Amino acid sequence: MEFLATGFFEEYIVPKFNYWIYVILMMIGLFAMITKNNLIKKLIGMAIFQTAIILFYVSIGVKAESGIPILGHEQHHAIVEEGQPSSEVIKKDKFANPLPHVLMLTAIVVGVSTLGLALAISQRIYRSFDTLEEDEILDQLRPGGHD
Amino acid sequence: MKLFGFIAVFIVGSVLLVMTMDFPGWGDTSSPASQGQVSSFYIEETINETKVPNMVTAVLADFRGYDTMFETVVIFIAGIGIIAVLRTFSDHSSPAPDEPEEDNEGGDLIIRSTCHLVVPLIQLFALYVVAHGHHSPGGGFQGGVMLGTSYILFALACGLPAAKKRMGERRAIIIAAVGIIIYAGWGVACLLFGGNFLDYSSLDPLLPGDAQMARSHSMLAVEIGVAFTVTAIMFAIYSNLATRGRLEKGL
Amino acid sequence: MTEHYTVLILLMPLFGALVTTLLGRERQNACWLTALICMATSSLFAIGNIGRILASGSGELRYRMGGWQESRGYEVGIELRVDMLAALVVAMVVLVGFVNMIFSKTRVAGEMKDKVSFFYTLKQLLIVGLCGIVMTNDAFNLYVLIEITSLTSYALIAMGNRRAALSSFNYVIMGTIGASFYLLGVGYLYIKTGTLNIDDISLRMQHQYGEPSLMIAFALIMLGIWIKMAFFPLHGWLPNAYSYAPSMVGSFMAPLMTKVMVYVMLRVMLWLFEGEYVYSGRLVWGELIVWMAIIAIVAGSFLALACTDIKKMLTYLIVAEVGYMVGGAWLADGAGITGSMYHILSDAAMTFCLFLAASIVILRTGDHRLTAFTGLFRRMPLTMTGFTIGALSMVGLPPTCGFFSKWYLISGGIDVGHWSYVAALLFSSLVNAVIFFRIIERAYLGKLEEVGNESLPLDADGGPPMTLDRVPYSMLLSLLIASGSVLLVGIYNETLVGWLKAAIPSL
Amino acid sequence: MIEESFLPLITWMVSLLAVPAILLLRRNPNARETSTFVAAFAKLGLVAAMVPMVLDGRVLRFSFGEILPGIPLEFRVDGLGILFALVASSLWILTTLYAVGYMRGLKEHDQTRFFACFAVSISATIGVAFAGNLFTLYLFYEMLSLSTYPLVTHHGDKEARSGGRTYLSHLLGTSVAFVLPAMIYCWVRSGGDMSFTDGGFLAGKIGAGDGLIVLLAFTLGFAKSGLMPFHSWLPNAMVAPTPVSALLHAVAVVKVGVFCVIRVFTGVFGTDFLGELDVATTVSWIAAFTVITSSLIALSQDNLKRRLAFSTIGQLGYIILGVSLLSPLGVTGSILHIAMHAFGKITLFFCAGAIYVAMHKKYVSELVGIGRKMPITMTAFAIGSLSVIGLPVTGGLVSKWYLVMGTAESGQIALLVVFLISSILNACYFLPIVYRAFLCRPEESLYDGDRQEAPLACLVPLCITAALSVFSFFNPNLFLKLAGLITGVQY
Repeated sequence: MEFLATGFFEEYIVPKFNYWIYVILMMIGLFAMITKNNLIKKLIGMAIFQTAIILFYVSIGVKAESGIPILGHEQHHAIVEEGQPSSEVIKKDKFANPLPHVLMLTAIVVGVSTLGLALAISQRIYRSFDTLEEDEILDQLRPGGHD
Repeated sequence: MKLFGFIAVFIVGSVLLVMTMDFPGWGDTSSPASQGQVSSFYIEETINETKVPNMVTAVLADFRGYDTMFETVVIFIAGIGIIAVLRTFSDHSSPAPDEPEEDNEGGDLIIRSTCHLVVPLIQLFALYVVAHGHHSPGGGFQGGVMLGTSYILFALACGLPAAKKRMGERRAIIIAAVGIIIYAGWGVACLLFGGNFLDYSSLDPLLPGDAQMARSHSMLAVEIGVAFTVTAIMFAIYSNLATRGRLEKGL
Repeated sequence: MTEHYTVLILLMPLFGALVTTLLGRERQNACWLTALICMATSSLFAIGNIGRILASGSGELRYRMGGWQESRGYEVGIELRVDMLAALVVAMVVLVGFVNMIFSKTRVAGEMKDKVSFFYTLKQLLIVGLCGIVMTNDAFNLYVLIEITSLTSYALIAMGNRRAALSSFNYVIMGTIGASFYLLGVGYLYIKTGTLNIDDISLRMQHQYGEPSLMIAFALIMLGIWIKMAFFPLHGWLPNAYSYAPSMVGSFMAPLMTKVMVYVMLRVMLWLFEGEYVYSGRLVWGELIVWMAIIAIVAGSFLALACTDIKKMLTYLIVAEVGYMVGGAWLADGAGITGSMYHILSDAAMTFCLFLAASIVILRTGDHRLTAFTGLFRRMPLTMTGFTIGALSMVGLPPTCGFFSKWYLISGGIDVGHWSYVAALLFSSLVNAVIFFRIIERAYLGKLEEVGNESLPLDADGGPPMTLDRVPYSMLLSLLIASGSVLLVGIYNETLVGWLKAAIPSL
Repeated sequence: MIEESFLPLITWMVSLLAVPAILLLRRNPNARETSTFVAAFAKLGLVAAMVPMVLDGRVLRFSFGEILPGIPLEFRVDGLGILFALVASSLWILTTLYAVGYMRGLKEHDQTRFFACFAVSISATIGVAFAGNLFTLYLFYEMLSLSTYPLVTHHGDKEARSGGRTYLSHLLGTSVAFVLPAMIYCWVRSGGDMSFTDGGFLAGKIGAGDGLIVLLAFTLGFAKSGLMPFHSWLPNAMVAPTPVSALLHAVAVVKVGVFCVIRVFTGVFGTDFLGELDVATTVSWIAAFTVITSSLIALSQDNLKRRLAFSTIGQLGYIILGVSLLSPLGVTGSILHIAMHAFGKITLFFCAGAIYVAMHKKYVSELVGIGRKMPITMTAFAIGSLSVIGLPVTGGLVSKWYLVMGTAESGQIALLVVFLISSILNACYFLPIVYRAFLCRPEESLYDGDRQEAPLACLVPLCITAALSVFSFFNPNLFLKLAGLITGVQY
């Protein structure tokens, strides 16, 4: 406890809380994917899992005291209309890193698509087996062997 | 199983946590990701290279436009895949629906009226989001999703048959494909004008303004393509999932 | 014009997919023709690309999307990078796609019913994804393309029967975990380097090797890729998914998916990270992974031996073959790496050949057990010839490609003195010999009366013209092309290996 | 002196080219057999044409181009190779003639397949004989295993299936498990060169411990040589029709096995280098064990073909024993024995087949008194037996003479005893057959009535081979000269 009181908390948890959150979320998702019996619950786990990674990426892009990576009207005007050099007008530290946002836009899209497709597949499974519980499905498959 | 799963998850989690300790902290301005040349380039040079103030849009649609094209393809695949997996075409079994097909947009009057009121607004705003994506937060995905939602809302309020009249299945698929054709076709146009694939600046002769402006305009074009696909696929996903692929009354 | 071949390889199937979508599900033949033409042109571009690399001095082609030239010392856009290995793998992908397209012609209506156009669309998009994976030089773009291939294959597999849907669901779960691990690993690398271009990451990592986060990033990426390639303990999703999938899908994905992921693994090991880093910890985990590969080989072989279902048996053999390649890659030896690179090509050829033959046999006899083969040499001589060539290659007899890939892999094992790996390869050869000669003996000497199986479902519908084997010409043609390629890849192994060797960065 | 030539290629191709002809002419058996004969005579002619060139000290070479880095697929015709090719191709003609008589006499099914596979097997045999490097050797070795499988399982019944299973599992299994890694090991150690050279390409590149393992891997891996413990495929392969047993399991296949072993000794390691390593004695003792054990087993076999098979295993043991002595005379003896044993043993098999065709008898115990019924056949049988035992006036004596001389030269007295014992055993399992066939008392005889020989097509070949056996006793010069090209022993 002594150890925790002196520095561990300040050094490893407070400034890096984003990693803690993402890891915990991710593990919740992974746990659900591995252990849940219901297919939909597995998918919920999958969604949490993917979201955790998105959270991780977005937190990379955070920069203290910076704003959204869109030029203000004045800056835009100054560069495009008045021809001032961009390196003078733009304060690098005032803008967040745009790249993680772009990447995560893609990852979100991928996540949504995967989820949609997985839901469709689970509906398909429900149509054939009349259940979404994995053990019941396996029970149905067992005696028949091949179909 | 649960115990095993918990142990596995716990181990993975602790390893991940321990190993993140040499990462930069929250909001660290000096981290390689924030200070890296690439990030600085995007922040400082985007405006010079593309005349687009929204860096996210510029990175999305131009610097990493190739990625975004495939992102659109992912959406497209999701739509086509869901139809392929779930859809049951019962062309012959029940040609006649249960009740006569009228322009009977069922449901409650209040809901219907509200919907008729709201949908145009949503769509208008969606178009704004698509078109103004260069200057403010927005773009093809966001706008497309809103457009798609407007159809979904319509289907919820007035029933799927009514919505299908506006956005039938075949039409949705065509619109989705056309969206990617716009995107990839724009890239091929760049090829034809002598640039690399998706090198919008080579379209300079075709578009008003200089080469940088050509990039800016082209971004709008591809964003429109994205919006097409997203709109159509959003609705297709909804209608298939909601009716278990039968595309009948459903929700 | 020639410099655009690289991207045109991708664009042909992409536009093909879109056009088949527009054609709609009524125009099945038009869909097929479109797909075929697009794959054919794509194959031409891929072959042209090989020629261009041979002609170029540097041995690699770079293609910058959006024309964002590298004038600043770092990449801001996305870059395609095609070296000889990539060019060969891409050519393999599109050629397999092309031949499989020929194969699909007559069966697609039967298996896909009224979803033919969707099938062609998804299949072509799958090819787009695979080609993109092989050629891209951007770590994140790789992720997007991996997801494209995954999503298409989830959908394609789920188009089969109800068991296919279930195995597709498991594949979704495993595949997502794999891809997410990969994405996470890339995120770690991005944190440490601030870039996504593989060459740039590699350059910037050089002075940071040894940091634990890089190690964990490497481990995460590897784990993700291993799930995707069905490396032994992580292989659970593969056998069901590939064996219950519709036959045209299975015969297409089985040869390509795992092989392309092996390519990605090599790419990560040798280009993203460096051989020096990856193998420096050899005693700690390089050795361990070779042992895992050995277990994969042995386990895959045993599981295959125990199967009575022909397709499932083949899928377990894929698991064993993945073990070959992983082991070869981790031997930390030039010959071993060359061997696994060459094995990517040769394994694709022979798996393709075997899957096509198995599909034809299953279609013809309506039986997916090994007993279906009884007496087939007399009834289907050409099909069985094709099957036998593929089988001999699996066993590893010259001059089939399976022999030569084993040659290089074993010589790698001997080079570094890893005798247990050599023994595992030989063991798996022997098990394969047992497996396949069991089938061939049955096909050659078995009497039909023993199984009493004279059902010939294909005769019933009487539709397409039949050959000697009473299967459609298109199927037989594609099988013969595949078995021919098994021999060609074998006979020209020296050329191929010479090209591949040039592509390996020095260790 | 090496010179490029297409002759080896053509020689190899001739029988392969006969295959399409055989398949096309399947409706017309006479034309089909004619094409086989044409190919067989062409092949013998080509081989004979090469003999003088080889005797001149020239080595004919043909390369298909490189297959593996540094390893071309190439033919290289030297004394050893041409000797083997000569034996195989001359006996092919006789066997074909015999096969026609046998197969038609028994009205066998699937004769087209039979002759086609036969032609492929001969091609593979010639390929092995002419192989210029280890890889080429291996390629044709495997080709031979596969192409003889349909011949072994020709009858297609349960027995044939299990025989075929043993056949393939032994031959393929050992070659993949032992030869392949040994070959790759040689490739890695020798720096990518695998051409057979006089001193051995591996000479000086390998230590004694590794050398022993590689040598054992090769000698056991080339299981066609019938060395124990991987010999059991041979007796099991006797389910095949007799022409197959005759040509393949007395001449082509088994001789390919020992030929490969000789190549390994002379071309891969080099006898001198093996002498330095001092590892060949292990092989000698395995061979000696094989010789004695197989002879003892042969004594107990009642099935004539199985008895011949075990006798073959013993004789193959001689050849390997001879070469493992590493003395020039011993190697000469081994090479000669390839030819001499071939003539003798094929005669015996032909006889066994002839008896089966004419009388449908398979067992030794049924042959009492048969000499009166089939005097020509049994006379030939007697000559063949003498040759295999190594008694005058047959070629068997010549080769055995050299083998014994070689043993004496190398000073291995114990092995000399092995030769002695095994010769006595050979006599024990052959001479009683001959004795009882001719000299039994009339009331013991199982046969009566007139003479009833097998068809002429069966009879003629066995007479010719018996004659060859005798002829080679009086004039072994050609074989001695060819062997001398390898071993340096002059006459």
